[in-house]
Amino acid sequence: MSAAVRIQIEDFSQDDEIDAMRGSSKRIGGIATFLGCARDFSEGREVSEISFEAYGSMALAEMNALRSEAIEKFALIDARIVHRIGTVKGGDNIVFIAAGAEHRAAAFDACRWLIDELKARVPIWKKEITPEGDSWVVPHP
Amino acid sequence: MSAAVRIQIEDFSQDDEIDAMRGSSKRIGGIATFLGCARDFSEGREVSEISFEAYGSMALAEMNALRSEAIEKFALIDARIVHRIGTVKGGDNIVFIAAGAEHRAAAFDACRWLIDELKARVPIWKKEITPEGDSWVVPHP
Amino acid sequence: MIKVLFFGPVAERAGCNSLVVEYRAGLRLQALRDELAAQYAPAFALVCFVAVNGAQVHDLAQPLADGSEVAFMAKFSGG
Amino acid sequence: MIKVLFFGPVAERAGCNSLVVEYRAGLRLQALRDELAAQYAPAFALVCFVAVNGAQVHDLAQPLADGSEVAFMAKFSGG
Repeated sequence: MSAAVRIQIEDFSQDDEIDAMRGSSKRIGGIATFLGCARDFSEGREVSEISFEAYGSMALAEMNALRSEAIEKFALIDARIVHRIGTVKGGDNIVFIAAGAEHRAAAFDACRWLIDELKARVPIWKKEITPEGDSWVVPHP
Repeated sequence: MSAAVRIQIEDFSQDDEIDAMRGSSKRIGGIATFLGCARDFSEGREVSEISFEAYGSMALAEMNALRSEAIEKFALIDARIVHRIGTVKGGDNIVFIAAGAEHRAAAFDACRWLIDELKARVPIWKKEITPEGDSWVVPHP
Repeated sequence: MIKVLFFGPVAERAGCNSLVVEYRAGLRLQALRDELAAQYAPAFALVCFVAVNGAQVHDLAQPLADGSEVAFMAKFSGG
Repeated sequence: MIKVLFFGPVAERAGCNSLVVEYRAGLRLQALRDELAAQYAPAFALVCFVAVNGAQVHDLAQPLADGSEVAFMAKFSGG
Protein backbone atom coordinates (compact mmCIF):
# COMPACT_ATOMS: atom_id res chain seq x y z
CA MET A 1 0.00 0.00 0.00
CA SER A 2 1.38 3.41 -0.96
CA ALA A 3 2.01 6.08 1.66
CA ALA A 4 -0.66 8.70 2.30
CA VAL A 5 1.82 11.52 1.58
CA ARG A 6 4.22 11.26 -1.35
CA ILE A 7 6.43 13.25 -3.70
CA GLN A 8 7.01 11.30 -6.89
CA ILE A 9 7.94 11.56 -10.55
CA GLU A 10 5.31 9.04 -11.71
CA ASP A 11 1.68 9.85 -12.36
CA PHE A 12 -0.96 8.65 -9.87
CA SER A 13 -4.48 7.26 -10.06
CA GLN A 14 -7.34 8.95 -8.22
CA ASP A 15 -9.14 5.60 -8.00
CA ASP A 16 -6.13 4.02 -6.26
CA GLU A 17 -5.85 6.93 -3.81
CA ILE A 18 -9.58 6.84 -3.04
CA ASP A 19 -9.52 3.05 -2.59
CA ALA A 20 -6.57 3.35 -0.21
CA MET A 21 -8.43 6.02 1.76
CA ARG A 22 -11.66 4.11 1.84
CA GLY A 23 -9.90 0.97 2.97
CA SER A 24 -9.14 2.84 6.19
CA SER A 25 -12.79 3.24 7.29
CA LYS A 26 -16.38 2.63 6.29
CA ARG A 27 -17.44 5.64 8.30
CA ILE A 28 -16.36 8.06 5.56
CA GLY A 29 -19.47 9.75 4.16
CA GLY A 30 -17.77 12.29 1.91
CA ILE A 31 -14.42 12.64 0.16
CA ALA A 32 -13.47 16.00 -1.31
CA THR A 33 -10.54 15.98 -3.68
CA PHE A 34 -8.51 18.55 -5.52
CA LEU A 35 -6.54 17.71 -8.63
CA GLY A 36 -4.15 20.34 -9.91
CA CYS A 37 -3.40 19.99 -13.63
CA ALA A 38 -0.85 21.53 -15.95
CA ARG A 39 -2.52 24.12 -18.16
CA ASP A 40 -1.22 24.65 -21.67
CA PHE A 41 -1.70 28.38 -21.23
CA SER A 42 -0.66 30.74 -18.43
CA GLU A 43 -0.98 34.51 -18.28
CA GLY A 44 -1.30 34.78 -22.03
CA ARG A 45 1.63 32.51 -22.92
CA GLU A 46 1.51 29.03 -24.37
CA VAL A 47 3.14 26.53 -21.99
CA SER A 48 4.42 23.26 -23.41
CA GLU A 49 5.75 21.69 -20.21
CA ILE A 50 6.09 22.46 -16.53
CA SER A 51 8.96 21.24 -14.45
CA PHE A 52 8.97 20.99 -10.66
CA GLU A 53 11.83 20.97 -8.23
CA ALA A 54 11.45 20.28 -4.51
CA TYR A 55 13.53 20.55 -1.37
CA GLY A 56 12.56 16.93 -0.98
CA SER A 57 13.14 16.18 2.69
CA MET A 58 11.60 19.43 3.90
CA ALA A 59 8.70 19.25 1.43
CA LEU A 60 7.78 15.74 2.53
CA ALA A 61 8.00 16.68 6.19
CA GLU A 62 5.79 19.76 5.63
CA MET A 63 3.24 17.72 3.67
CA ASN A 64 3.09 15.14 6.47
CA ALA A 65 2.68 17.94 9.00
CA LEU A 66 -0.11 19.47 6.89
CA ARG A 67 -1.91 16.14 6.73
CA SER A 68 -1.73 15.69 10.51
CA GLU A 69 -2.87 19.26 11.12
CA ALA A 70 -5.80 18.88 8.74
CA ILE A 71 -6.92 15.59 10.31
CA GLU A 72 -6.87 17.24 13.72
CA LYS A 73 -8.33 20.62 12.73
CA PHE A 74 -11.22 19.28 10.63
CA ALA A 75 -11.77 15.93 12.43
CA LEU A 76 -11.03 14.05 9.21
CA ILE A 77 -11.07 10.27 9.06
CA ASP A 78 -8.17 10.33 6.58
CA ALA A 79 -6.31 12.54 4.12
CA ARG A 80 -3.83 11.98 1.30
CA ILE A 81 -1.45 14.33 -0.52
CA VAL A 82 0.56 13.47 -3.63
CA HIS A 83 2.76 15.94 -5.52
CA ARG A 84 4.66 15.17 -8.68
CA ILE A 85 8.13 16.51 -9.44
CA GLY A 86 10.11 16.44 -12.68
CA THR A 87 8.53 17.47 -15.96
CA VAL A 88 4.85 17.25 -16.87
CA LYS A 89 3.02 18.18 -20.07
CA GLY A 90 -0.14 20.24 -20.62
CA GLY A 91 -3.13 18.37 -19.20
CA ASP A 92 -1.03 16.17 -16.90
CA ASN A 93 -1.62 15.72 -13.19
CA ILE A 94 0.49 17.79 -10.79
CA VAL A 95 -0.96 17.50 -7.32
CA PHE A 96 -3.71 15.49 -5.67
CA ILE A 97 -5.35 16.07 -2.33
CA ALA A 98 -8.12 13.99 -0.80
CA ALA A 99 -9.91 14.67 2.48
CA GLY A 100 -12.35 12.11 3.86
CA ALA A 101 -14.78 12.90 6.67
CA GLU A 102 -18.07 11.70 8.07
CA HIS A 103 -19.82 14.68 6.48
CA ARG A 104 -19.12 16.78 3.43
CA ALA A 105 -18.58 20.23 4.97
CA ALA A 106 -15.45 19.13 6.83
CA ALA A 107 -14.15 17.31 3.76
CA PHE A 108 -14.51 20.41 1.58
CA ASP A 109 -13.07 22.79 4.17
CA ALA A 110 -10.09 20.52 4.78
CA CYS A 111 -9.36 19.92 1.10
CA ARG A 112 -9.33 23.63 0.36
CA TRP A 113 -7.23 24.40 3.42
CA LEU A 114 -4.73 21.70 2.43
CA ILE A 115 -4.11 23.00 -1.08
CA ASP A 116 -3.90 26.62 0.13
CA GLU A 117 -1.42 25.66 2.87
CA LEU A 118 0.54 23.40 0.53
CA LYS A 119 1.07 26.30 -1.85
CA ALA A 120 2.16 28.55 1.00
CA ARG A 121 4.28 26.14 3.04
CA VAL A 122 5.74 23.36 0.91
CA PRO A 123 9.13 24.08 -0.72
CA ILE A 124 8.43 23.21 -4.34
CA TRP A 125 9.17 25.45 -7.32
CA LYS A 126 7.64 25.44 -10.78
CA LYS A 127 9.29 26.34 -14.08
CA GLU A 128 7.16 26.96 -17.16
CA ILE A 129 8.69 25.76 -20.40
CA THR A 130 7.34 27.75 -23.33
CA PRO A 131 8.27 28.02 -27.01
CA GLU A 132 9.90 31.38 -26.11
CA GLY A 133 12.02 29.93 -23.32
CA ASP A 134 11.84 28.74 -19.71
CA SER A 135 10.97 30.75 -16.67
CA TRP A 136 10.57 30.03 -12.98
CA VAL A 137 7.18 31.06 -11.70
CA VAL A 138 7.17 33.79 -9.08
CA PRO A 139 3.79 33.73 -7.30
CA HIS A 140 1.89 36.94 -6.77
CA PRO A 141 2.09 38.11 -3.19
CA MET B 1 -17.78 8.43 -24.18
CA SER B 2 -20.21 8.48 -21.26
CA ALA B 3 -22.54 11.44 -20.73
CA ALA B 4 -21.46 14.19 -18.31
CA VAL B 5 -24.65 13.74 -16.26
CA ARG B 6 -25.91 10.26 -15.45
CA ILE B 7 -28.14 8.25 -13.12
CA GLN B 8 -27.08 4.63 -13.09
CA ILE B 9 -27.11 1.41 -11.13
CA GLU B 10 -23.48 0.51 -11.90
CA ASP B 11 -20.49 1.86 -10.01
CA PHE B 12 -18.28 4.48 -11.69
CA SER B 13 -14.56 5.23 -11.84
CA GLN B 14 -13.27 8.59 -10.71
CA ASP B 15 -10.30 8.21 -13.10
CA ASP B 16 -12.64 7.68 -16.07
CA GLU B 17 -14.71 10.72 -15.14
CA ILE B 18 -11.63 12.89 -14.75
CA ASP B 19 -10.16 11.64 -18.03
CA ALA B 20 -13.42 12.44 -19.80
CA MET B 21 -13.43 15.92 -18.30
CA ARG B 22 -9.80 16.55 -19.10
CA GLY B 23 -10.29 15.41 -22.65
CA SER B 24 -12.50 18.45 -23.09
CA SER B 25 -9.78 21.05 -22.50
CA LYS B 26 -6.14 21.56 -21.58
CA ARG B 27 -7.00 24.89 -20.00
CA ILE B 28 -8.28 23.22 -16.82
CA GLY B 29 -5.95 24.12 -13.95
CA GLY B 30 -7.94 22.63 -11.10
CA ILE B 31 -10.59 19.96 -10.68
CA ALA B 32 -12.49 19.77 -7.40
CA THR B 33 -14.49 16.61 -6.83
CA PHE B 34 -16.89 15.34 -4.26
CA LEU B 35 -17.51 11.66 -3.74
CA GLY B 36 -20.40 10.68 -1.49
CA CYS B 37 -20.01 7.23 0.05
CA ALA B 38 -22.35 4.92 1.93
CA ARG B 39 -21.48 4.91 5.62
CA ASP B 40 -22.00 1.77 7.64
CA PHE B 41 -23.28 3.87 10.52
CA SER B 42 -25.83 6.69 10.66
CA GLU B 43 -27.19 8.51 13.71
CA GLY B 44 -26.13 5.74 16.02
CA ARG B 45 -27.51 2.84 13.99
CA GLU B 46 -25.60 0.26 12.00
CA VAL B 47 -26.53 0.44 8.29
CA SER B 48 -25.93 -2.62 6.13
CA GLU B 49 -27.17 -1.23 2.80
CA ILE B 50 -28.68 1.91 1.34
CA SER B 51 -31.18 1.84 -1.46
CA PHE B 52 -31.98 4.80 -3.73
CA GLU B 53 -35.07 5.53 -5.76
CA ALA B 54 -35.33 8.41 -8.23
CA TYR B 55 -38.01 10.16 -10.22
CA GLY B 56 -35.71 9.38 -13.12
CA SER B 57 -36.79 11.78 -15.86
CA MET B 58 -37.10 14.76 -13.52
CA ALA B 59 -33.90 13.91 -11.63
CA LEU B 60 -31.86 13.73 -14.82
CA ALA B 61 -33.35 16.99 -16.11
CA GLU B 62 -32.59 18.73 -12.80
CA MET B 63 -29.03 17.40 -12.77
CA ASN B 64 -28.47 18.64 -16.31
CA ALA B 65 -29.91 22.02 -15.35
CA LEU B 66 -27.60 22.13 -12.28
CA ARG B 67 -24.59 21.38 -14.46
CA SER B 68 -25.46 24.17 -16.90
CA GLU B 69 -26.15 26.63 -14.09
CA ALA B 70 -22.84 25.79 -12.40
CA ILE B 71 -20.85 26.15 -15.62
CA GLU B 72 -22.41 29.58 -16.16
CA LYS B 73 -22.33 30.79 -12.55
CA PHE B 74 -18.73 29.77 -11.79
CA ALA B 75 -17.26 30.06 -15.32
CA LEU B 76 -16.34 26.38 -15.26
CA ILE B 77 -14.67 24.71 -18.21
CA ASP B 78 -16.62 21.51 -17.53
CA ALA B 79 -18.60 19.65 -14.86
CA ARG B 80 -19.83 16.10 -14.38
CA ILE B 81 -22.48 14.61 -12.07
CA VAL B 82 -23.13 10.89 -11.56
CA HIS B 83 -25.64 9.46 -9.08
CA ARG B 84 -26.23 5.78 -8.46
CA ILE B 85 -29.64 4.27 -7.79
CA GLY B 86 -30.54 0.80 -6.57
CA THR B 87 -28.83 -0.75 -3.57
CA VAL B 88 -25.31 0.00 -2.36
CA LYS B 89 -23.32 -1.42 0.56
CA GLY B 90 -21.31 0.34 3.27
CA GLY B 91 -18.23 1.94 1.72
CA ASP B 92 -19.70 1.98 -1.80
CA ASN B 93 -19.89 5.05 -4.04
CA ILE B 94 -23.19 6.94 -4.17
CA VAL B 95 -22.63 10.24 -5.95
CA PHE B 96 -19.77 11.91 -7.80
CA ILE B 97 -19.38 15.53 -8.73
CA ALA B 98 -16.45 17.08 -10.57
CA ALA B 99 -15.96 20.75 -11.39
CA GLY B 100 -13.07 21.84 -13.60
CA ALA B 101 -11.97 25.45 -13.90
CA GLU B 102 -8.93 27.49 -14.84
CA HIS B 103 -8.27 28.18 -11.16
CA ARG B 104 -9.05 26.30 -7.99
CA ALA B 105 -11.36 28.75 -6.19
CA ALA B 106 -14.06 28.46 -8.84
CA ALA B 107 -13.68 24.67 -8.95
CA PHE B 108 -14.16 24.37 -5.17
CA ASP B 109 -17.05 26.83 -5.02
CA ALA B 110 -18.86 25.12 -7.89
CA CYS B 111 -18.34 21.60 -6.55
CA ARG B 112 -19.76 22.52 -3.18
CA TRP B 113 -22.66 24.42 -4.71
CA LEU B 114 -23.45 21.45 -6.95
CA ILE B 115 -23.71 18.89 -4.15
CA ASP B 116 -25.70 21.28 -1.95
CA GLU B 117 -28.13 22.03 -4.80
CA LEU B 118 -28.33 18.38 -5.82
CA LYS B 119 -29.44 17.43 -2.32
CA ALA B 120 -32.04 20.22 -2.33
CA ARG B 121 -33.36 19.96 -5.88
CA VAL B 122 -32.94 16.48 -7.32
CA PRO B 123 -35.82 14.03 -6.66
CA ILE B 124 -33.96 11.03 -5.24
CA TRP B 125 -34.85 9.26 -2.00
CA LYS B 126 -32.68 7.12 0.24
CA LYS B 127 -33.70 4.13 2.35
CA GLU B 128 -31.38 2.82 5.04
CA ILE B 129 -31.43 -0.93 5.48
CA THR B 130 -30.39 -1.90 9.00
CA PRO B 131 -30.43 -5.14 11.00
CA GLU B 132 -33.49 -3.69 12.81
CA GLY B 133 -35.39 -2.96 9.60
CA ASP B 134 -35.60 -0.47 6.72
CA SER B 135 -36.41 3.19 6.90
CA TRP B 136 -36.65 6.01 4.41
CA VAL B 137 -34.43 8.91 5.37
CA VAL B 138 -36.22 12.15 6.15
CA PRO B 139 -33.66 14.99 5.97
CA HIS B 140 -33.50 17.53 8.75
CA PRO B 141 -35.03 20.85 7.74
CA MET C 1 -56.67 11.49 -17.47
CA ILE C 2 -54.10 12.61 -14.89
CA LYS C 3 -51.22 10.30 -14.01
CA VAL C 4 -50.19 10.59 -10.36
CA LEU C 5 -46.74 9.40 -9.25
CA PHE C 6 -45.47 8.50 -5.77
CA PHE C 7 -41.86 7.67 -4.91
CA GLY C 8 -39.88 6.35 -1.97
CA PRO C 9 -41.44 7.06 1.42
CA VAL C 10 -44.65 8.46 -0.10
CA ALA C 11 -45.10 5.39 -2.30
CA GLU C 12 -44.44 3.12 0.65
CA ARG C 13 -47.16 4.77 2.73
CA ALA C 14 -49.60 5.04 -0.19
CA GLY C 15 -49.03 1.40 -1.05
CA CYS C 16 -48.58 2.18 -4.75
CA ASN C 17 -46.22 3.98 -7.13
CA SER C 18 -48.77 5.48 -9.46
CA LEU C 19 -52.47 5.88 -9.99
CA VAL C 20 -54.76 7.46 -12.52
CA VAL C 21 -57.32 10.16 -11.79
CA GLU C 22 -59.98 10.96 -14.34
CA TYR C 23 -59.58 14.39 -15.89
CA ARG C 24 -62.37 16.94 -15.53
CA ALA C 25 -62.53 20.44 -16.97
CA GLY C 26 -61.18 23.11 -14.61
CA LEU C 27 -59.34 20.63 -12.37
CA ARG C 28 -56.75 22.47 -10.33
CA LEU C 29 -53.69 21.08 -8.55
CA GLN C 30 -55.10 22.11 -5.17
CA ALA C 31 -58.30 20.08 -5.70
CA LEU C 32 -56.35 17.04 -6.86
CA ARG C 33 -54.08 17.32 -3.88
CA ASP C 34 -56.95 17.70 -1.42
CA GLU C 35 -58.77 14.66 -2.79
CA LEU C 36 -55.71 12.44 -2.71
CA ALA C 37 -54.59 13.74 0.70
CA ALA C 38 -57.96 12.69 2.15
CA GLN C 39 -57.58 9.25 0.62
CA TYR C 40 -53.84 8.78 1.41
CA ALA C 41 -53.44 10.85 4.56
CA PRO C 42 -50.29 9.15 5.99
CA ALA C 43 -48.52 9.40 2.62
CA PHE C 44 -49.45 13.06 2.15
CA ALA C 45 -48.18 13.92 5.63
CA LEU C 46 -44.72 13.51 4.01
CA VAL C 47 -45.41 15.50 0.85
CA CYS C 48 -43.22 18.61 0.53
CA PHE C 49 -42.97 19.13 -3.22
CA VAL C 50 -45.28 18.82 -6.19
CA ALA C 51 -44.13 18.50 -9.79
CA VAL C 52 -46.24 18.72 -12.93
CA ASN C 53 -44.71 17.11 -15.99
CA GLY C 54 -41.33 16.98 -14.27
CA ALA C 55 -41.16 20.62 -13.16
CA GLN C 56 -41.71 21.75 -9.58
CA VAL C 57 -44.85 23.79 -9.06
CA HIS C 58 -45.38 26.16 -6.15
CA ASP C 59 -48.75 27.66 -7.10
CA LEU C 60 -51.38 25.02 -6.36
CA ALA C 61 -54.04 27.19 -8.02
CA GLN C 62 -52.57 26.09 -11.35
CA PRO C 63 -55.13 24.37 -13.61
CA LEU C 64 -54.12 20.92 -14.86
CA ALA C 65 -54.19 19.95 -18.51
CA ASP C 66 -55.57 16.56 -19.50
CA GLY C 67 -52.73 14.04 -19.73
CA SER C 68 -50.56 15.74 -17.07
CA GLU C 69 -48.11 13.74 -14.93
CA VAL C 70 -48.27 14.93 -11.31
CA ALA C 71 -45.77 13.80 -8.68
CA PHE C 72 -46.37 14.33 -4.95
CA MET C 73 -42.95 14.05 -3.34
CA ALA C 74 -41.36 13.84 0.09
CA LYS C 75 -38.29 15.89 0.90
CA PHE C 76 -35.40 14.69 -1.25
CA SER C 77 -32.64 12.66 0.38
CA GLY C 78 -30.28 11.86 -2.48
CA GLY C 79 -26.59 12.63 -2.63
CA MET D 1 31.05 23.13 8.07
CA ILE D 2 27.70 24.60 6.94
CA LYS D 3 25.94 23.14 3.93
CA VAL D 4 24.05 25.76 1.94
CA LEU D 5 21.26 24.71 -0.44
CA PHE D 6 19.68 26.59 -3.35
CA PHE D 7 16.66 25.42 -5.34
CA GLY D 8 14.77 26.39 -8.49
CA PRO D 9 15.02 30.08 -9.37
CA VAL D 10 17.61 30.80 -6.65
CA ALA D 11 19.81 27.93 -7.84
CA GLU D 12 19.48 29.08 -11.43
CA ARG D 13 20.67 32.59 -10.58
CA ALA D 14 23.38 31.39 -8.19
CA GLY D 15 24.64 28.93 -10.80
CA CYS D 16 24.79 26.10 -8.26
CA ASN D 17 22.55 23.93 -6.08
CA SER D 18 24.72 23.76 -3.01
CA LEU D 19 27.91 25.05 -1.52
CA VAL D 20 29.86 24.65 1.67
CA VAL D 21 30.79 27.43 4.05
CA GLU D 22 33.40 26.86 6.72
CA TYR D 23 31.97 26.87 10.23
CA ARG D 24 33.27 29.39 12.76
CA ALA D 25 32.26 29.74 16.39
CA GLY D 26 29.40 32.18 16.93
CA LEU D 27 28.29 32.20 13.29
CA ARG D 28 24.76 33.49 13.06
CA LEU D 29 22.26 33.06 10.23
CA GLN D 30 22.25 36.82 9.58
CA ALA D 31 26.01 36.89 8.99
CA LEU D 32 25.88 33.86 6.69
CA ARG D 33 23.02 35.42 4.75
CA ASP D 34 24.81 38.77 4.42
CA GLU D 35 28.01 37.16 3.15
CA LEU D 36 26.24 35.02 0.59
CA ALA D 37 23.91 37.82 -0.48
CA ALA D 38 26.94 39.97 -1.32
CA GLN D 39 28.40 37.16 -3.36
CA TYR D 40 25.18 36.02 -5.06
CA ALA D 41 23.16 39.26 -5.18
CA PRO D 42 20.79 38.37 -8.07
CA ALA D 43 19.94 35.02 -6.46
CA PHE D 44 19.34 36.55 -3.03
CA ALA D 45 17.01 39.16 -4.53
CA LEU D 46 14.56 36.25 -4.80
CA VAL D 47 15.09 34.80 -1.31
CA CYS D 48 11.94 34.92 0.85
CA PHE D 49 12.41 32.01 3.23
CA VAL D 50 15.28 30.48 5.15
CA ALA D 51 15.27 26.96 6.57
CA VAL D 52 17.78 25.42 8.94
CA ASN D 53 17.84 21.63 8.96
CA GLY D 54 14.53 21.54 7.10
CA ALA D 55 12.60 23.89 9.40
CA GLN D 56 11.72 27.47 8.49
CA VAL D 57 13.50 30.07 10.60
CA HIS D 58 12.26 33.61 11.06
CA ASP D 59 14.79 34.88 13.56
CA LEU D 60 18.04 35.51 11.68
CA ALA D 61 19.84 36.18 14.96
CA GLN D 62 19.82 32.42 15.53
CA PRO D 63 23.32 30.96 15.98
CA LEU D 64 24.21 28.12 13.63
CA ALA D 65 25.57 24.79 14.83
CA ASP D 66 28.40 23.15 12.98
CA GLY D 67 27.03 20.72 10.39
CA SER D 68 23.80 22.67 9.80
CA GLU D 69 22.00 22.53 6.47
CA VAL D 70 20.77 25.99 5.49
CA ALA D 71 18.41 26.59 2.56
CA PHE D 72 17.82 30.07 1.11
CA MET D 73 14.56 29.79 -0.79
CA ALA D 74 12.43 31.81 -3.23
CA LYS D 75 8.68 32.01 -2.73
CA PHE D 76 7.17 28.55 -3.22
CA SER D 77 5.23 27.84 -6.41
CA GLY D 78 4.20 24.22 -6.08
CA GLY D 79 0.70 22.83 -6.25
